[in-house]
Amino acid sequence: MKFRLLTLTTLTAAGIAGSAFAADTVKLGYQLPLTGDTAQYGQDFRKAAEIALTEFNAAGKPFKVEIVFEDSRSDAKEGTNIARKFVDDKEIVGVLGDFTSGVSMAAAQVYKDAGMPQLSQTASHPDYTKISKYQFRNIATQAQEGPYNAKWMAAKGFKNVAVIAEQTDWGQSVVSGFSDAVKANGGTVAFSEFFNRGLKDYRSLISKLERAKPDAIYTGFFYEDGAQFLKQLQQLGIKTPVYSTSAAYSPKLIELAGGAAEGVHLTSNFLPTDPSPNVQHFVDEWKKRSDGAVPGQFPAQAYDAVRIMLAAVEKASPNPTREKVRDALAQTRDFPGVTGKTSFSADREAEKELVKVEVKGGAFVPVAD
Amino acid sequence: MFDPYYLQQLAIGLSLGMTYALMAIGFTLIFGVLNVVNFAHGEIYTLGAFAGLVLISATAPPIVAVILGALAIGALAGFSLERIAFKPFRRFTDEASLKSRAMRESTLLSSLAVSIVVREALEIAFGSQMRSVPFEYLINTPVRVGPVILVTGDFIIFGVAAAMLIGLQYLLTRTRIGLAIRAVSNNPLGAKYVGIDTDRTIITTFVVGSMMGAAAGILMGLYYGAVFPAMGFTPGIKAFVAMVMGGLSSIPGAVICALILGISESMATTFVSSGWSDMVAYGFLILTLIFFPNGLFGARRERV
Amino acid sequence: MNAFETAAPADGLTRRRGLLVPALILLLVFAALPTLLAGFDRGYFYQIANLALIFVLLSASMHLVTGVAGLLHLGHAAFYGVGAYTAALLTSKLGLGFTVTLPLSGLVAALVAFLVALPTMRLVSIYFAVATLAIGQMLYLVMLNWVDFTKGPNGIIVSKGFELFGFSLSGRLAAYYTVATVVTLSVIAIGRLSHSYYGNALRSIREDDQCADAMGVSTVRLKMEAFTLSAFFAGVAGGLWAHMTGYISPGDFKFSESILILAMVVVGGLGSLPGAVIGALLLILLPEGLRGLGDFRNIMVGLVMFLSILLLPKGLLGEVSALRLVRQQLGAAWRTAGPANGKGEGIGWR
Amino acid sequence: MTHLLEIRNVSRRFGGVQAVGDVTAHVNEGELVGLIGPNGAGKTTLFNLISGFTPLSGGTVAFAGRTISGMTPNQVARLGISRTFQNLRVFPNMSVFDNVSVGAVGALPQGAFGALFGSLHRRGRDRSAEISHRTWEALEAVGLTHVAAELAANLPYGQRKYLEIARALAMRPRFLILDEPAAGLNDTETRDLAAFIKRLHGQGLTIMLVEHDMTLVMGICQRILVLASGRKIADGTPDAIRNDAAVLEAYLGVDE
Repeated sequence: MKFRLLTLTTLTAAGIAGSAFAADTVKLGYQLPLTGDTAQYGQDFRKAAEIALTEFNAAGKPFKVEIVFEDSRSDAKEGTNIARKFVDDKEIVGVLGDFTSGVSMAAAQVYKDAGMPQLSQTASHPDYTKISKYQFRNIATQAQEGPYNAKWMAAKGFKNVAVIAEQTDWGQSVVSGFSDAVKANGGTVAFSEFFNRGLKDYRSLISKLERAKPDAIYTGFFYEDGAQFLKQLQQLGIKTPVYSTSAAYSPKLIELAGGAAEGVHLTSNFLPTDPSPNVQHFVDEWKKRSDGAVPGQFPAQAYDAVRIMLAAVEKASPNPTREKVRDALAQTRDFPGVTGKTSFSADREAEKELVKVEVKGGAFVPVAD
Repeated sequence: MFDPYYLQQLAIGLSLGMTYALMAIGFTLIFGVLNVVNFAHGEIYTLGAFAGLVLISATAPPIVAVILGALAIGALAGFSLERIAFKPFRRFTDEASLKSRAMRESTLLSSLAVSIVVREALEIAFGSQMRSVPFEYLINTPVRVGPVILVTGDFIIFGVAAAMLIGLQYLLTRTRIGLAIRAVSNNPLGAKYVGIDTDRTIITTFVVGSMMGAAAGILMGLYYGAVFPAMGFTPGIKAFVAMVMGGLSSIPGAVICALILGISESMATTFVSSGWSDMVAYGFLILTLIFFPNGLFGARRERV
Repeated sequence: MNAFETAAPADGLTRRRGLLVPALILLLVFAALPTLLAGFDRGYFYQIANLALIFVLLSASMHLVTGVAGLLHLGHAAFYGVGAYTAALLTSKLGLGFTVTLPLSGLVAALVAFLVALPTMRLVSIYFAVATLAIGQMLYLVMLNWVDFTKGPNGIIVSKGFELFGFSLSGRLAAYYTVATVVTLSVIAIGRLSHSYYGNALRSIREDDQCADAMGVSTVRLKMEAFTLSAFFAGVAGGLWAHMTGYISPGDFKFSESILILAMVVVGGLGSLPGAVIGALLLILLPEGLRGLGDFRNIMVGLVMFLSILLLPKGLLGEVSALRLVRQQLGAAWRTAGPANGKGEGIGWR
Repeated sequence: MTHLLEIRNVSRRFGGVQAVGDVTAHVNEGELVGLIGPNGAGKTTLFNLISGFTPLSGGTVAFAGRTISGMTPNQVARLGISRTFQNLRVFPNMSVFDNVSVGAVGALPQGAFGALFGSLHRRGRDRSAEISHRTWEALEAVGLTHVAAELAANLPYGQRKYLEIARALAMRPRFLILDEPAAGLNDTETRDLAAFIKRLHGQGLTIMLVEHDMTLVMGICQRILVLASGRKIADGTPDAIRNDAAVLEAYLGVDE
């Protein structure tokens, strides 16, 4: 008990020291997994956010912005702790993150009561934005992506399709968003199953799936699981076309799966090959900080999320408050980001323009149909 | 005619089981000598994989050299692990402390702490993302056997596991050090009294067991083509389950149970669904323990 | 060394001194700490305090089964999860409030524990441990995959905060007092269970189950009781967590949480209730306190765990010293009079 | 027909080995019976059969008119049969008092409910007081009250022997089984132990003991059973046993 007292005192001291800050600086919070099993994503988000922030602060605006990064380990306990911490800091006017929907939603319960605008780059849970008017996200939901892909596959003549997705809230929305659209288009879903994230061996699942003899396979996975799935699909000699979501859109997918990734179709709203200057600027900056590697979909979403948030802060200034930032966020229309133009709908969902991509010759290549 | 589909699923299950078995062998060996759960065995596996990966990306040596490198790192890691997380807790060398409850409890946590430190250090050093293994090193070229498709890695893993089993059996039954290991495992105090250097025997066991763990790690890295800091976790749990199901003391028992686990997972995927496949594996474990409270191949001990 | 050196007659003076530390702890939890929290007016500290208290309860409940009865339990978080899911489902499906859901969280967790314990409690040592691992994983898989009932990975939003018969307790201070009261009462109950003749019977199972059996202790039944009771308290902790965060998902109750709780009990000192409490506080507060270290903080947590077990092999507060402390301080429950002398009066639990 | 303990045609096989074969014997209320036999004669197995540790392969055991074969050890114990172990099994990480209290609480269970709310009502308080009373009584009987608070592991060997007996006595058994109580004790200690056992017997306790020390057994037992290779070969007073040809042969034929 004595120990707890001691720690609390130290924490308080640190907190008070931290709040002595120059007046012309606006603070944002970013909660993300910097350690733990999903740290790779959080580390990428931090890198993207730093690029966006450096640009902003170098642009000679009347005020500077500081982002406080806090590590949530993708753990709801830590996520809510951080949320309380951000809410306590009166100078923080907006929060970015978290990575997983679970942690984002647990933290959202705190932000809801505190009136803190929260913009997640990846939270995909259907109910996330319904928590309160303070929750925003910069990711194409499966309610949008599913029908888009279903239409694409139907146009290719695939009537009988199989769906598999990871057993997460996002995977659930992948299957429901897609399956409903397939049925609406008059197609059939021959096979539908979930697998646990981090599964090593997909061969059982693949063999079972092939028994349903689908025309094509629609998949909801991130690049780690995706690479394993594609490699094992190739091992089993199966040639059924594979379609996937923007979540698998990462150079790591091709790096890990190699030739097995050839011919995979997926959607995206970020193309590093896009010649437009802001995309090229982001890609160059990213390459500088990551030994020449090319950014994938998620870092691009994070980069845009941070820039949308910064734009909202700018719009809300001078003297931005949480409420003003929230209103500014809600008014975001046609924000020119690297993931295309972004607008927030009335229910705070990002409306994204999707593009069709195919893996050809070891690279993602945009295709017309 | 029997549907070849089920044959394919059986083959997949067997191959999955072999990957668990590979890890279970070293785990069981280490458990046997001190009766302690070594939470850090999964990290040894990961270290082995990373050692192989670093070697490959640094010098692109032949595959045998890669495996030898992983073995060396495994031996080193096993040695350090024993010195850091186990030796300090064997404070007295009498029976009471060699296999005492206090030592079991302390080492449970000390090995857990070491595993946390190792995994976090690997994350900081290499990042937590999956790192790809160059394709020319991968052992996943498809091979068709009748109606069943497997990959080269399945046969390599089978061969390595069989070699490990036979080698271990030879080591344990035909060599002096193996005799010492068995003696310490059966009765540490008695072994000490007949002049066996228990400390050295325990170290040797850790080194041998960890080399096997590291070999399993690099093989799995080459098999799946991905290496990442958290890769040892799931196989670690499966190896633990297989060991207990097999009855703790029996290495062939652990291997057989690892195969049973693998097959039950692939069959569960077939008949139920992939998401529930672990449920079947764990359910199987519980059933086994209800009917064989000392594991399938465990020696029933009269304790009174 | 002698715990019973206060072998003087149980006069008023001894009793008052005996109650000093418990009184101080209660004062700290119910007066000093809330004052401090209110003084700082920071939700973060309330949050940490509540979270730490919930894990104190989890750690204390595991102490009962692992520390006292000596059963290595590798699936405790699953019962924490069963409690949380009970609260969440009752709230979201039936609209029940905290007053009703909290006891039910404990009871449902206890019921599930009882059912799974029926076939497995005869197992001993590591076989028992791996059976609890399997049970924990199976319950986790049910939470994750039974989408129709538990909403699976989508998790459940728990729309109601703390309340007592409709009277809202969701303000910061009220919530803190709610958590503190539930946790304190539960920890006192666990203390009574472990510091009693009943507790001694449980300890005898840990020391030598066969020998305990020969002494008339029905080991299987007691193991089952300890397992079920500990699940009850874990379920209560789950109910608190569900209503506190307002959103739960299966990820909150996975294997690594079980290991975290186990680590709390072992770091604090197996068999020692004060140790379990200290271990929980340490492992919740340490990672928060080390936030300044950035990516290195979890390495530090691992190192602290390792050093604590290396330098204090019996935990931060080992069982023997903890028992001595408890007996000296809880003088009211622990008789301090001398040996029997035919008068039927002696040291022992009342 | 009112023997306290009635063993009828009891047998036990371990694999192919007949550890105990077709033994019939009895113990009367108030008797002090010795059980002897060469090493491996099945003495401890017979004890384990009586106390429920080892299931019977055949035959029945009855105690005070009730069949106890098939019961678990704790059921047997609660009927009033209490035992010690050959290889000293105290609870090392518990205090002497707590060790002995386990015997008392085994015979007089305090449940979880009693632990939680016992002090709130009279019956619960009486139960605790009674457990405490029995514990002290047993500690006094063996003379260990002055070390009641010590950790059992810290006691010297001789005191741990008495601790184990005290724990068995705290159950207030009707029938006490002592498995080699004198093993590891020197002559003086053995003599003290003999006097102690006689005193217990004098207080009306029925006792059965296995012992290698012939002087001890011959000196205090009223009746002696002899086992050899799992079979009963003799049953009689110490004098009769001393002169029994079969017994001599069994002992001389094997060892000693």
